[in-house]
This record gives sequence, structure tokens and C-alpha cells, in this order.
Amino acid sequence: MTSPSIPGLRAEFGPAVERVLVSCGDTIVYVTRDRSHDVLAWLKDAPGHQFNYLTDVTAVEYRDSELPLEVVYQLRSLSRKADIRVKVALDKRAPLQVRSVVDLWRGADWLEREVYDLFGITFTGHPDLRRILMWETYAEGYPLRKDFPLRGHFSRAEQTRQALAANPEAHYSLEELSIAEAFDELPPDMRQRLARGERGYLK
Amino acid sequence: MGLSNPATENRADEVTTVSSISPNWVTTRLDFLTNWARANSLWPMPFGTACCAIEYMATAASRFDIARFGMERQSFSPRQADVLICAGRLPFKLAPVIRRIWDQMPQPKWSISMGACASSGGIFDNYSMVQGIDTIIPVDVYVPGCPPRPEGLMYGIMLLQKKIKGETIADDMLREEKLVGPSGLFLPAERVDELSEPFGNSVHQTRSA
Amino acid sequence: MSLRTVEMALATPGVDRDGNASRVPLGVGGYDEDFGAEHMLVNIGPQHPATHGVLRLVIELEGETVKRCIPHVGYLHSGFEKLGEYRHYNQIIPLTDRTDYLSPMANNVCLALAVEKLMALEVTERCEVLRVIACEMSRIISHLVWLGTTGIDLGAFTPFLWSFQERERIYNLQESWTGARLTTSLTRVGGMMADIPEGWEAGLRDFTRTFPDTLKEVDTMFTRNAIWIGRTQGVGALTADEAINYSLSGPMLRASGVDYDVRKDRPYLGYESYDFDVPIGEHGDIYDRYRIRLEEMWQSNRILEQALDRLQGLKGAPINVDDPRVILPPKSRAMSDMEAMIFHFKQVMEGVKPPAGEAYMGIENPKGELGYYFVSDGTAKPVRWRIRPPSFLNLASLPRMCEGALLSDVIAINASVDIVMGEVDR
Amino acid sequence: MTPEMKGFLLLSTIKMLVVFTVIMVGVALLTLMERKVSAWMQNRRGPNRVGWAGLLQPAADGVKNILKEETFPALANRWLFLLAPALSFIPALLLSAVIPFAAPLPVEFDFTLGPLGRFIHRGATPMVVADLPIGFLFVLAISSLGVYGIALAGWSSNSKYALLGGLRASAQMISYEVAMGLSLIPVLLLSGNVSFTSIIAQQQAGLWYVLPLFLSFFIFLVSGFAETNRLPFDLPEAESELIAGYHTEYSAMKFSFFFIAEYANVVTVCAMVTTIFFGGWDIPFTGWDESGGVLQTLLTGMFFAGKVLFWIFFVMWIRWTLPRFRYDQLMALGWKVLMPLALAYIMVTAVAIYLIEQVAGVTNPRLSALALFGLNVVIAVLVFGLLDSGAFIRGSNRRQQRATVTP
Repeated sequence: MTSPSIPGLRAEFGPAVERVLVSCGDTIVYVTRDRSHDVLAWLKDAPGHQFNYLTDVTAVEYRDSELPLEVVYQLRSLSRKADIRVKVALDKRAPLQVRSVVDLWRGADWLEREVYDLFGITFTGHPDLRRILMWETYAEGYPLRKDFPLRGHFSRAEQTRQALAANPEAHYSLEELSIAEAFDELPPDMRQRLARGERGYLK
Repeated sequence: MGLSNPATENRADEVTTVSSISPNWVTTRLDFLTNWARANSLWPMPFGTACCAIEYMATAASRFDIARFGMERQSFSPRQADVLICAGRLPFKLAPVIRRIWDQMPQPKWSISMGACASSGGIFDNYSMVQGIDTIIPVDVYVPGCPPRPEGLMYGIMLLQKKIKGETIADDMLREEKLVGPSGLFLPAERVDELSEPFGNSVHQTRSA
Repeated sequence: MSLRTVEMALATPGVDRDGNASRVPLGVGGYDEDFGAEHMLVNIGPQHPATHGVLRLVIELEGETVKRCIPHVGYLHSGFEKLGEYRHYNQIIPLTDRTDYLSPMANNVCLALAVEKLMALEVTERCEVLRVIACEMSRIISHLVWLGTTGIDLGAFTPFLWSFQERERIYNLQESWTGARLTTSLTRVGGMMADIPEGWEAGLRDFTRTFPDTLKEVDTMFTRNAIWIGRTQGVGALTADEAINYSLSGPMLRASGVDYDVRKDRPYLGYESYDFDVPIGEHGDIYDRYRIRLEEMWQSNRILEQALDRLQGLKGAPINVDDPRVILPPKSRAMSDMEAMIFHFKQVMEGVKPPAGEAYMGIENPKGELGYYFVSDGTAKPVRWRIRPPSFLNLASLPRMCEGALLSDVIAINASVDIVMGEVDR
Repeated sequence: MTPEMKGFLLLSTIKMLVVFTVIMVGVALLTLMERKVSAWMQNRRGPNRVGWAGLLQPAADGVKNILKEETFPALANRWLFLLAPALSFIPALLLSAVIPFAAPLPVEFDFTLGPLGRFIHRGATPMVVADLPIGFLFVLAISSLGVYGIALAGWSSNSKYALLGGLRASAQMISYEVAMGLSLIPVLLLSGNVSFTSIIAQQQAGLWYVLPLFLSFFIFLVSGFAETNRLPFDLPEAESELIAGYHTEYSAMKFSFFFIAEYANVVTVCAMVTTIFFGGWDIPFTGWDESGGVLQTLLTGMFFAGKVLFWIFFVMWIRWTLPRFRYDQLMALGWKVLMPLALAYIMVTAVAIYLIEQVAGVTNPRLSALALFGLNVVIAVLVFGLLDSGAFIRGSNRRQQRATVTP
């Protein structure tokens, strides 16, 4: 049985709701990439739906390389005790981008960073999109992608070398505290030093 | 960190000369005293990361009580620690940290690799995990198990005590540590390939490739 | 908002690029010739007594007041989800032990439930009761570790050892049931690894009878202790709306006054038929979290007693579903019966094969809602195994909770989140 | 130099050696005692592998630390880094010089020792290395020197944890110094003298000061905990926050010196508590005066040791029981509770003593002490009632009421 929210969703967004299916009792809604944020915002606030709790954000890549990458949002309404799963399919040939939902749920912050880290999906509008589980200079790619071998791309020796070269306190600086916004707050001399590349370089 | 320094000379092929001082009555008596003190006052630096850390905590708790060995002072400052106990898996992201802590510990120092993951990578033969902390720091005692029981860890500690009691101050090579070369390996790459042919070693990607 | 990435030069701190020693600036911001910097950056972790593993916090301090707190995780990233894609469903169970290693049995149960949901399997009643026992035992031992480590973080060392004594008693029970103290691998898809051994209920009953003594002892030591109250009340408070917005779950969510417990609201394993209360806090501070976890241990004890009563009536009932697709035939039959041997062979070599589809199963773990999300394409190995990690999401609210707190409060707040890094970093 | 002076010097040297040895060995054994007491409270065994019941454990730790590598952090201020352990170690030992540890011992000798000449000593010798007339003023002065060692250790290490620890230590020790000093003024009022010997004599005549001056005792004890950086006031080395606080960067013997200093301070504070509030070496209801012999000296010495050991045990008991204060709570307790309390108590005691001795004309010291004791019971009930209501430490005033939200 599909979720009772589906008719409302279809009425509100029409063609943006691509398809609806049920798997193991859970309703799955596929929405288009450009309307995903609107759909989620509507689901969060619309009276009668109120999926106010973001259970999870993740992504799925299928073994069949033709199939698109899916970003999965698990929503829950705490008051109505109902669930819905919203999926956004991303064509692998296009840039992997989707609107961030951090402005709706603060809890999405780290979840989206994790998806970015492990799948390489960019969330536009995310305040601080950095790698979270792997280190900042990790060079091998996105580990949960299917074209990423289980043991990584590099040899063990190279991995060890790179890991040891990664400075454990490299981010122990103001720049690190919040990379996205720190630069503007830096004192002018530090900004100049950064621009000169004394502590690193901007790109 | 002492890591970026390339090993200027490769000692792998040298014949190890053990000592410049021959053992005599004085050194053996001194050895006894120093080794007795060191073996019985091993202040651990608990580098607890994962499941093994819980078993390490159980070892420190009432039922097993490593305090009996004089080890209840957990030195979270590496400066005051004698034995680094790496309890749990070690991802590459943590590799420089353990190396740094090891470098910060004053001599004489020892290390125990607790559990399968620390010793060999365990079930985590994947992109993120160091396949054995002995690729990062020297290890004195490996304790197998996933996680090892507290009895296992205590047996490892007792083995380490035994090892310490066999040390001598006459051996000036005892605390010598080889630095990692620019390739990230202790041995030259060709030598690694040669040693690991034709099957590679347990994690066959450790080849220099 | 602009996105900028500043890449750091790979030089060792304290040593510049040319290898000369240099003094690391102690502070940042508003640098003044005479008085130095206004703020100080303190790096806590990854190896620090109070980070419960390998969490790293970079804290910007003004005096001792926290201006900003940035958690860094990933120091224990072990690639569980990637490994799961290379394992049969039953082979994933040992991996689940090692994510949240403070409550391994509950993780095993969650995995089995998720795969059973994917395959639409109904487990037997005895199996359900045994799984409830496993979950509640896990809740108790996990909260015990939380209690002990929080005590240490706030300076009281002794309760840690008391809680570990109780843990040892549960370890004994776990060991006699599963053969392992910590990494239990208790469940299988469609049933359990093993039934409980003879006389095991008596041991658990003894535990449920005497365990409240320890709880009372802890209660006398902390609940009305002026220092404890002073350290915990009003610290790290989150409102209900914030808690929901941050996707918190478990005791963290309930401490903020949100009445949500997966066991009550989306019952599984027949939890709706047990008589227990869900404690709800009202201030959302550390003290409420402490009270809730303490109360949950009492309630778990109650559930355990009820489950033991039910187990009496289910003596000799089967624990595994009668389905050769998922359950191995008994060894004796596999050795003598051709059909059973074929099933055994196919099970071991090919593994359980759920139909194509996907399922999300969330259960109330000690840390919060643990969810396993499986996507299957009909083969024996999942396309995607996603862990919805409760402590990862709970930890994400740390910067918010630490605003304006003192350095000591950060430690206390971090302890109150009850993280386990194996699960945060996976 | 007169033979009498030589005799005095000889005796003083002997006393110094004895006290130094006892303190050093005692401190070593105290570390073992701490471990055993904690083990006992936590249902453990504690060290028991070296020597009988682990008695040689301190020796093993000591020898190991002597033989360990000394580290100097790069860019630490080398000289201050070296000096700091000594600076905290020496005041801790100096303090033990002024505390009388037994009843005076009658010693008489008159002999000639080769080229050194004649040594003469007659009469009772006070069992204290230096019987200073300034008594506890000296203790207060010297104990406040200890903070330099800790603050310098924190600063010179070039480590942030150590710096924070050092800062906390200096603020905390200086704050509690005030309360500690003020808490001793009622003692001065009652005894009329700061010398330890006369304080003990007064207590023999009247009552142990813990009864007539209970609040002084309480404030002194709390400040003593803070002065020695023991739980619940161990913020300078708060393990779960600052790893090891001010001695984070210290290894080997330099670290051991901090350790010894801490325990020596504990001994001193406990000895002070014993001397000022529990009659020192006085054995109650015996009324022995200075005419006793060697046996009396031995017995009183043992009694003194017993009392000190009890207080040391008390300190350890507290350490393994209570959680740690937060920094602002610690400061609030020192400045907002203990100091005003001590000031008010000075006033109350002064008035009470005036009333009892001048107005009522009570001359029997025991009677006047009993009267003060009665007053103290009333004050204590008031003060602890106030403290328990949680106005200061509890922090409940920070708590805002919030309605429960059900989603």
C-alpha cells in the first residue's frame, strides 16, 4: 500500500514525481533533481504530512553501470508515525549534483558530507562540504562507488606512504575551523600570507 | 615527526653487530635491576580505537585488574608511558597519529599490538585499513584474537615482561629503529617484491607496485 | 555561499618547510603585538582520554569559554559498508558486531530483522523472545559503559569499575550463549545462531534480581550529588525542536522532551506486548540524559524479567524458521540425507538470496535508532548496505551544544552523547 | 662555636635526616597506599606482583623513572622547564620542617668528637626540625610558593594542555590560599599564638580545636584539597580534559618530582589538619606533660602518625568517590562561599570569645571551648543547610524551565 501522502504530492508537483513504488511495505517516491528540494520542503511542512524528522540521507549505486546513482532521503513523521522514502536519480554522465537540504534539517549536514565523501555527489548550497570520513587530501577517489576496488586504487605501500605524509595537525588552524567562511574573517596579514601560499594555497 | 627523513643508508643487508661492550658482572647486575624495575612498572599508553579497547577496559577493571602488574596508571600523556598498547583497528587516517605518539614516547618503550586488526588488518582487508601496525611502528608483542580475551592480553603483557627481562644494557643496537624510506617502505621496493614473490604476502597489494 | 577549499602544506607543525623549528602560535584571531592572540585553539584527540575512542575536537577557546567546537570524525573509518557489498547476508553479521561494539547483540538482531523484512520472513515466537532478551541485555551493557566513562570524564573513577563488574556478569552470559564475550554474531537470517544453553535462564534471572543493587548504588552516588548536579544540569541543553531538526534519536531525543521510542512507535519483535515505560526528559541537558539512561536500565531489567517469564512457556519451541532457503539443516541430517546436504551446500556456498528490492529496518538501539538499509538485486550479496548510525547523527549536534560552554563542559557534553566511534566512522 | 650550639646543630641535623627520610619513604609508600585504597574501593587487588603484597612497587616505579629518557619538547624554555619540578618539590619538603610530630624528648649528652670538639645538649628537645615562633605563617608562606613550580611547568612546556593546567593551577591555588589563611585566624584568636607547639599545648589544656572551631576546620580542609590539587579540585591535571595538565610534557624523573611534591603536600596538609585541629601528637585524656620519657615520645609520635594517616586515607577516599568541579564552580566556591564564610566566622568567633572570656568571665579553657562548640553546632547547621539548598554549587539556577513538547 502506498503512503497516503502520494496523492497530495502528485497534485502539488505533478510531473516532478517521476514514479512511486512500494518495496517491503515502504513507499518510495522518485522525484526529479531540480524539484527535490521543493518536494522535501513541502513534505516537511505541509499540514497533514509533516515529515519533520530526517532519518537518513544516503546514496545507492547499482552494479549495473547503466543505472543512475540514487540519492535516498528517509523521512519520518514523528507525530503521524509514518515513513516515506524519497529518491533522486542522478545520471552518471551528468555532473552529480543535488540541492542540499541542510537548510531544512541541520541533521543533514554530516549525512550529506558523508555522501559527498563516499560517493562524490555534490550538494549545492551545503555550507561546509568537505570530506568527513576520509582525510582531506585523500586522493584515491570515492570509496563506495562500484568502480572503486575494495582495497583501493593504490598499492598498500603507496597508501601507507600517503597516509603517513598526511599531517595529523594539518587542519589545526583557523582556516580549518570552518574552511568555507574562515577566509573572509582572517586578519589581512594572514590572508596575504595565505594568498602567497605560505601555509597552503587557495584553489 | 622523524618520518620524512629518508633512511640515508640501508641497513637491511648489513651484518648486525650485537654489542661493543662485552657482558661482565657489573652489566649483568645492572641489567637485573633495570630490567626488574622496567618490567614491573610498565605504564601503558592505551591507544584504544575499537572493540579491543573495550576488552582492554575490561582488563583494567576489577575482574582482571592489570593493576596487579603495576599498570593501573594509564598514561594518556605519551611522555610518561612505557608501553603503547594499540587496541583495535587502525585506519590509514589514524596512521600518522600512532606514529606521532610513538615518536613522543621516551625510551625505553615497547608496544603491544592487541587484536587481529592491529596485528594484521583482521577482517578489514579494504581501502581504509592499515594491514598491521607493524608497518607504522615497531611491535614487540602481538596478541591474537578478535578481540583477545583479557587473559590473552595479560599473557601478552607477561611475555613482554619476559622479553624485557632478557634485555641488556650492553646491547647498543637494542633501541635502534629503522626509519621509513622515501618509498614508505622499510626495505627497498625491489627487495619487497623479491621477498613476496611469487604469491605476494597475505595482503598481496603490499607489493611495491 | 561560496565554497573554498584551503589545502594545507604538508609540513610538520613546529617545523617549517625548510626543516627549521618554529614556535607554533598558541592563539588565533585579533593578533595583538603586546598581548598575543585573543583566542586559543585546543586540539582534543584523536588520542585523548575523554574522546571515547578516536574522535577529534578542535576547540577555539576564549579563556576557558568555547567559541567554536569542530568535531572531526573518520579516524576509525573501516569501510563496513563497502565490505558488506562483498559478503553474503549472513556473513555480514560478524561485521555488525564490530560497528557498535558496545551492544553487539542488538546490532545482530537489527541485521537479521532487516534481511527478514527484505525476504518477508516471520520468525518463531521463541526466537522473538530471545532476540528481545539480546536487545535488552545489550541496552544494559551499553548504558553501563556510558555510565562508567561519563563518570571518568567528570572525574569520578570508581563507578566505572562498578559498571564493569556488572558487564562482566553479562559477558559471562553472552559467552555461554554465543561463545564470545564481545563479538557475539548471535543471529542468523531467520533465526539464531544457537539456542540458549541449559540453565541459562537461571543465570539471567539471578542477574536481573541483583543488578538493581548496582543501579541503586550509582543512584545514591550521583543523582543527588551536588557536584554531579552542578556539572550536568543546564549544560548542553537542546530543545525538542532542535533535537528533531538535528535528527537525534534515542536517549538524546527523549531527554529533550520528544516522546519517541522505536519500540513503542514502530514496534518490532512484539515489543508492544511488553509492559515498560519510556522515560522522557524535559530540559534536554546532560542531567536529563543521565536520568533517562539510568531509568532505561531499570526498564530493560523489567523487560528481561517479562521475557524470561515468556521463555518458560516456550520451552522446546523451535528458534529457527522452517525454511530451507535460509536455515541450515541440522548437521546430523546434512550428513545422512541427500536433500539436506544439497540445501546445506547451497546455503554455505551461495548464501541467502533475498528477492530484488529494498528494505529499511530501524530498531531502538542503546544509542538511538539504528537502521539497516539493504538494497538487493536478487543475488546473495547486497548492492548496498547502509548503516543509519545513531551516534553519528547525535554527535553532529555537538557544535550546537557546545556553544558558550566551558572546556570542561565540552568533555561532559561529549560524554553525554554516548558515542561509539566504530559506529560513527563505520 | 659553643658546645651547646654544636649539640643543637647535631640534633637538628639528625632530626632533619629523620624527617627527610620518613617523608621520602612515606611518599613512596603513599603512592602504593593510594593504589591499594583505590583497589579496595573498587573491588580490585592493586599491585601485588613485586615484593610482599606489592610493597616494592614504588621502588620499581622509582628506578624505572630514574632510568627513563628525559625529554625536552622542542622550543620549551629549557631552564624553566628544568627548574619547575624542583620549584614545586622543595617547598613541599620545606613544610615538613615546622610540624611537631611527637612529644618533646629529653636528650642529654656531653661528649667530645675528635677535631670537632665538644657537643653538649641538655633538657627536652622539641620533636620538630625547626620550632619556629611564626608557626603556621611559615606554612602559609611556603605553601604559596608551590604554585610557581606548577605555573612555570605549565608555561615553559610550550604545550597548550600544560598551559591551561598551569593557568588553572595558579588561579586555583591563589584563590584558595586566601580562604585558607582566613580560616586560620580564628585559631589565632583562640590560641593567641601562631606557634604549633603552643597551639598543641592549648588544645591539650582545652579541647581539640575541631570542636570549638569546626567551620575553620571545614574551610581549611576544603582549601587544603584545593591547594594540593586533589579531587574534587584536581583541575590543573584534570585527566579527562587536559590529559595530564601542567606535567603533560614531563617524563621520567622530572615527572616523578611532581608526583612526590603532590604527595608531600598531601602529607603536609594532613599534618597541619592534625596539628591545628586534632591536637597534634596529643593523646586525649592522658594529660602527659613534658616530663615523659622516650616511651612517651614514641607513643605520641605513633599517635600523630595514626591521625595523619587517617586524614591521608580520607583524602584518598574523597578522591575515589567524588566527581570533579568545573572551573567556574571551583572559583565560585572559593570566592563566593568559602571566603565570605571565613570572614564572617572570624567576626563571630571574635565576638563569642570576647563574650565568653571577658563578659561571662569563664577562665577554664575547657569550659570556654565547650561553649564555643555549642555555638559552632548552630552555625554548622545553618551553613550546611544553606549549602545543601544548592544556591552556589548546584548550578540549578542556570536551568530554564521548558515545556515538554510532544511532536
